[in-house]
Amino acid sequence: MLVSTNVLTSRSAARSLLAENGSLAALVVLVVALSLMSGDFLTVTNLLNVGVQAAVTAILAFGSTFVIITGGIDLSVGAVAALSAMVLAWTAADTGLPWPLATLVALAVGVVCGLVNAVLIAYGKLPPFIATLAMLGVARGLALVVSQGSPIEMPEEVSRLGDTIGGYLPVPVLVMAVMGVIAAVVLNRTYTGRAMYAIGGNEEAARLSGIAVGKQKLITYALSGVFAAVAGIVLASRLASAQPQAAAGYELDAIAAVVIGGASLSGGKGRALGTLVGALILAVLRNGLNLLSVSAFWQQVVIGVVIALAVLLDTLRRRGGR
Amino acid sequence: MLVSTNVLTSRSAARSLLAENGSLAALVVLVVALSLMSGDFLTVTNLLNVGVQAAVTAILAFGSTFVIITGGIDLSVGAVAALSAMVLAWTAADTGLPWPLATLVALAVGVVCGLVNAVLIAYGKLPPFIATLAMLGVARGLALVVSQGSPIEMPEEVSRLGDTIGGYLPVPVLVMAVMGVIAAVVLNRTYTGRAMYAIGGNEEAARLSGIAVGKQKLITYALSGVFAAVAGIVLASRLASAQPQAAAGYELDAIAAVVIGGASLSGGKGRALGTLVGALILAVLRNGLNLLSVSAFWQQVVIGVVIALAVLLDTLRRRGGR
Amino acid sequence: GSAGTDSSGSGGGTPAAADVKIGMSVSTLNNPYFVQLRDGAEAEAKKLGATLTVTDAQNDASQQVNQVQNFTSQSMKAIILNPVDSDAAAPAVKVAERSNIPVLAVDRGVNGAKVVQTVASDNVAGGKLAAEQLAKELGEKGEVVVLQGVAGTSASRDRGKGFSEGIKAYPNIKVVAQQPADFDRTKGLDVMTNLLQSHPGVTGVFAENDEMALGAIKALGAKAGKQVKVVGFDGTPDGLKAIEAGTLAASVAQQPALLGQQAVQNAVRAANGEQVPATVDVPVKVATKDNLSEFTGS
Amino acid sequence: MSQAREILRVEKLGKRFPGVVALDGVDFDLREGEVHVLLGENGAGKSTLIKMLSGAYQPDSGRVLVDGEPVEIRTAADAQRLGIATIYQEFNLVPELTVGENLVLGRPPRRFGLVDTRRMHEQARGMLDRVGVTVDPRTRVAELGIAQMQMLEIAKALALNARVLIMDEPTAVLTTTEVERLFGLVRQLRERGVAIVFITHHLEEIAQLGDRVTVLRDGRSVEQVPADTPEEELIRLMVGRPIDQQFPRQAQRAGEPLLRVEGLTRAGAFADVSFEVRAGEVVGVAGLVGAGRTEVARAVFGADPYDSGQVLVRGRRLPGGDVRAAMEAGLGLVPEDRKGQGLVLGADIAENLGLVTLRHATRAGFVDRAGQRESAGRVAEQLGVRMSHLGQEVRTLSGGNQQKIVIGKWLLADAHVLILDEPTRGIDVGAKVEIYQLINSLTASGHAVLMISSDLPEILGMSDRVLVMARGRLVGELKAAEATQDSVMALAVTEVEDARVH
Ligand SMILES: Nc1ncnc2c1ncn2[C@@H]1O[C@H](COP(=O)(O)OP(=O)(O)OP(=O)(O)O)[C@@H](O)[C@H]1O
Ligand SMILES: Nc1ncnc2c1ncn2[C@@H]1O[C@H](COP(=O)(O)OP(=O)(O)OP(=O)(O)O)[C@@H](O)[C@H]1O
Ligand SMILES: O[C@@H]1[C@H](O)[C@H](O)CO[C@H]1O
Ligand SMILES: [Mg+2]
Ligand SMILES: [Mg+2]
Repeated sequence: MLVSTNVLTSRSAARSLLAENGSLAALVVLVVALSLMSGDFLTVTNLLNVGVQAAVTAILAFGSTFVIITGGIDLSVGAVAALSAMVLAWTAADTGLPWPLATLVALAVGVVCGLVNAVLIAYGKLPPFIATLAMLGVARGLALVVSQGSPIEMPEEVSRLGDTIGGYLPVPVLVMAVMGVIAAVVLNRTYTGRAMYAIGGNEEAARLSGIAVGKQKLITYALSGVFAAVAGIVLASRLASAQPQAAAGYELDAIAAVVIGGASLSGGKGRALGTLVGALILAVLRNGLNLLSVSAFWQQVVIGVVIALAVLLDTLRRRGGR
Repeated sequence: MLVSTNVLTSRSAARSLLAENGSLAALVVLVVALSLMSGDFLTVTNLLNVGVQAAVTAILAFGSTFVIITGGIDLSVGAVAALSAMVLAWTAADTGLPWPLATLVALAVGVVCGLVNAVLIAYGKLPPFIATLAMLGVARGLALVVSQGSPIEMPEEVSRLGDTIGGYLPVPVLVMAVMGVIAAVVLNRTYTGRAMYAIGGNEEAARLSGIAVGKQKLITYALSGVFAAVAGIVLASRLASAQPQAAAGYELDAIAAVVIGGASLSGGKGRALGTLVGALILAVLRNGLNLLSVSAFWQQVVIGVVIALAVLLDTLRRRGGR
Repeated sequence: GSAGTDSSGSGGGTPAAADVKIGMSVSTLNNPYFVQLRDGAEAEAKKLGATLTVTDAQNDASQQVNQVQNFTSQSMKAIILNPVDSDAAAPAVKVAERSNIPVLAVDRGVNGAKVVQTVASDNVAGGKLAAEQLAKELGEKGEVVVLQGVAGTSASRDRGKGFSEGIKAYPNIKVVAQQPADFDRTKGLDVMTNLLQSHPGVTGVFAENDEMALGAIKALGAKAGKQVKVVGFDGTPDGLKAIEAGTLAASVAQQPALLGQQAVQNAVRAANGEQVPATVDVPVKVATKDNLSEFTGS
Repeated sequence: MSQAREILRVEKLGKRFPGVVALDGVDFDLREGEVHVLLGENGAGKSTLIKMLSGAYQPDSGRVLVDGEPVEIRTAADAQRLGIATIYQEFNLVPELTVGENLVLGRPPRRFGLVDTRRMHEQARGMLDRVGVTVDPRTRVAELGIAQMQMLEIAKALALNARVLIMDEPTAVLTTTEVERLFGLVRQLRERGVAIVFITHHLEEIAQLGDRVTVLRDGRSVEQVPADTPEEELIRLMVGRPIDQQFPRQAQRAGEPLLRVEGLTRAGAFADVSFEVRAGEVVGVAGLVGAGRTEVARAVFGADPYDSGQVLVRGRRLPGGDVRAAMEAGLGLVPEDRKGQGLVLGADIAENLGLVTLRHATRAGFVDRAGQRESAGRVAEQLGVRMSHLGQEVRTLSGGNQQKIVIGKWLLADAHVLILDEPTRGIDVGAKVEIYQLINSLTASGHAVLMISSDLPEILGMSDRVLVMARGRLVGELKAAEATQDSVMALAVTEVEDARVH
């Protein structure tokens, strides 16, 4: 409903949006197809569910968008999300820190992880793949160390982030929207955002144009870290407990969302809106397959095929346009 | 012992090898450190164990080396390995196909998966990340479908691949060596190998020099697929059974091995020897931490830190050398 | 009789199940144990004529919440939850509660939210049983290593806890190493191989599941079942085969198929508004060569 | 000449890109043993035309005939089969591979199905000898200077022994010596009946080498004239109006020294380089290929480090290897390699033009993008960038228009001392004059310019002083009045101890 009214009310705007953002077309096709196949799909509640289910991936993916635009990659986002949430729950539960402070500490953990990544990459000249893979191990390991392997309960106040407002609007969707707007503004309007595109497009040209590449990478990865922390907190709030294994493997989903959204892993390209669409495509797909009761073993197959088709639609459409 | 005698007998050769291949230096440092810390490490048996434990990752990584040199990425190798082995066990057990034929079928499965990847990438213009992520889902899903979620026993003759020859030489190490030599010859001496470097270094230049880029990518990903199938068969042979979840997550290990070995994810660079060293570093690290009885929670942290340090050593040395 | 025999479950008579839609979220299907659990559930659903939809949460607690949410969208009449993590399952239960759908927990309990029924085996008790059995096999002395499951999962935590409590009773048994092998056969093989280097005198192995135990047996080669006794957990078909072959000394058998069957039976009852007992205990039992027939029969 | 056989003919060729009609019915013919020059402003469609002969692009309309037969050239391999070899305006080298591998790219010598590395290097050595380049075929191409890369491209194309050789601005980065060697080779080929398509913006080369000239304007072939047509007439045909002065330098009184370089040395690259640039001056730097001019310029700007010596701007010493510090002190650098160092190819024109001024357009972290766009639009118009709109990806601009963007972004930056490395590479005569005018207005407002160029007439025509480098050392300085082709060349070949051997 959400989507279909939009499409109907402002056709031409929608058309130009679709033309500009191929993945959006894929999402629309997917939504239409699923509405036809399952009566349970196109209800307000279910669409809100999809939003909630997309939220964590989307927030992680917004952070990854920054990194990917600079031509890097961040494999540590899932682990950093888990570690941040764990630190929040742990400082609140074990050291009795008030929850707002504990939340700040958790965000700081995200920033620090990001900065360490960036230092290794920008000054240690490590390939981003290796630096962030190392951070994946370290952050996941530390989450286990902190928790001694057991989940820790989240402070109740923070857990509200997993609730709904007025019984309808889920807070994770709200947080996703806010983080998305922040990502879009950073990318489009700030110095750092523009620098990210330049660095990813041609790092040497950026450097020779006076952009402090090292410093901008610090900001980029720190942003990715803080977005991961937010995602981790939202995730833990949904579960009301911080889990050491939370968000394991989400880094691939996040990267997939960014790339489905039209970014290139070689850098210089990518948009927040595209990333959101990418995350929604993944969530819609999983939700739809559940609703259609596709057998568990076949689900992975179908998800794989549909992802390929969705992006294929995008590339074919773009080539047709030429 | 193996390593130390080598180092002592032919110093200058070793030195030039080290100079050329920075990750080798990191491996040597790691081996020396572990020998000092654990008396159990530097024994022939243990080193052979390390070899066996490196074998599957190394074989997958050789295949990934081809892909990464062309500037691509193959996330499907772990899943393709599992699917190939599963198909082998299943055709042999359920349809009664003689094992040599079943093995051929399994290798063919690897080739087909690779070709599908390549068609999506070269002709569908999908980003390699997306195409192979889709294939990951499809192959893993099919492995589950074929096996109905339960392991299938491998034919006894094939399982010998997991044994040792003469009670000492483990067959997986032998297979790893053979695949490594094949990879090195392909990369250094064949038309396709050189074309891979050209495509990864500058795809447009390669195309305008008359290299059939699409065709060469078909060969590249097919090679990656067939290497994955071999790795899957070796893995299943070691366990004497094909597991649907075998090699899950190994794609990141394989890529890490290639990158630690000096390749660049932006393409055009990489060597089979480097990849071998990368795989050995990962295996030595895990083996060593087990021997040292490092606590479970801390292991991931230590692995992360050491990987970062190993590659850092390499990049610092290279910068110092300039 | 043994636990597996009372297949008619609690209360008599077959529940009326025509057209009852049940959703079941399994923690992971990448493990034969849970495949058995699912198979047991599906067989029962078929028998009763209920529609069962099974989803795979891939060991991800939040994906599991998503799946329960999706079940509510599909207006399931009852939900069977095999929690990825007992603590993290509460929100999923609450989601269903809001839509007034009864939830049953299977294999692992739920903390922090009320389910109408828990069908489970006791992992702490199972760990203890494993300790006792291994002690018996070793003549109450020797060096033991523990292969741990995925760090942070309740199954690993509880079994580890039960085992270390249980093994304390035997002062001559020393746990010389505990290393994670992530419930995975390959990792069990590699980790055991490595541990044999640093602890060549090992005489006993406790693996927190059969998959790892089978990997360890591979690593032990001819020593398995002779110089070194291995005790596993789950009683999977492959595990039982190894017991028969003498390489695996024992396995703390759970009865996953029975768990699944019981869960579906009671889910149908709950869906029809009947009262169901709060717990169904499916006991764990040590499977050895002597009592193997009790397990392979079902 | 008139009886020479026609090899290739193009009829009514059309090609459009989104938003641009690149070619709009072009006719062109090529005869055995002739050098046929393609002439046109930046963006006129020269490169697009030849790319359809080499298999890089497919035409939308019209046809191509080889030996009177219509042909379809779909791939580079097709073109090779038809005997067409191409040297593209943008290099097509693989930087990570060696010189040898690049020379035989796509057709390495093989033995028993395996690549024969030894024979490959032998072949490569022969090819390099032919064009007079002395580098080891085992060197990685990434380590070469831009002129050497150009010579490599030439060697590569020559080795195909083609009947038709297409050269898209091969002389844009070469100095007189290499150009002469290249012309020698081209004349030999012509003797042997090879047909040559030659694109250049150096008008004096047309009479030296060409036989016929086809002029393109706005994607149309407007005229075919003999190569001995006077330059003024060629300019008129190409630009549509005459240009009265090719080098309109208006010298200023030199003011205080803005940039001083003292004893700058980097082992293996350059040694003991000292000079100064005063307010209002244009200082030219001449030298043979690989003389080390680019390396000095980069070191001065902080793009690369140096071992000893110092760089002072208005008397204040700059830290080495720090681009930001150099920029803050008022230095600017237009690099010679526009693709590698000058442009973000995937970004649009406005974004590229605004890159240097990005920081100044930022308030509290937010960029004034509207303002940035506005100034970008102004500069683009001033330089006559041929584009469909400011949002066009720079990748899709013609070579000369890309070069205008690289210069344009520094013109916006208002640098006190602007270092230009090969600034007019590939730029047409009309636009060159625009750029020279801009240089004039810079120096008139008290700024200074250090201009490296391999185009000697440009150095002579625009500099107030000329520095000459050879083998990594500064070997002489000439006042504008003393600087002639001969005096500069005499210095450029001075025998000095090579600063680059170490
Ligand atoms: N891939 C492309 N997409 C869009 N426009 C393009 C593309 N390639 C070329 N063009 C446009 O076609 C026109 C002709 O370009 P072309 O490169 O042929 O010019 P040229 O005559 O070679 O100019 P120069 O002297 O600057 O090299 C230009 O306006 C250019 O922007
Ligand atoms: N004959 C040579 N011997 C050694 N090194 C050389 C030679 N020719 C060029 N080089 C190297 O090639 C590179 C090109 O030098 P650089 O670009 O600084 O020179 P340049 O004077 O700007 O000439 P151009 O830019 O015209 O090639 C440098 O790394 C230089 O050391
Ligand atoms: O009970 C199950 C099995 O033991 C499995 O092997 C791991 O997860 C546990 O919950
Ligand atoms: Mg051109
Ligand atoms: Mg130069």
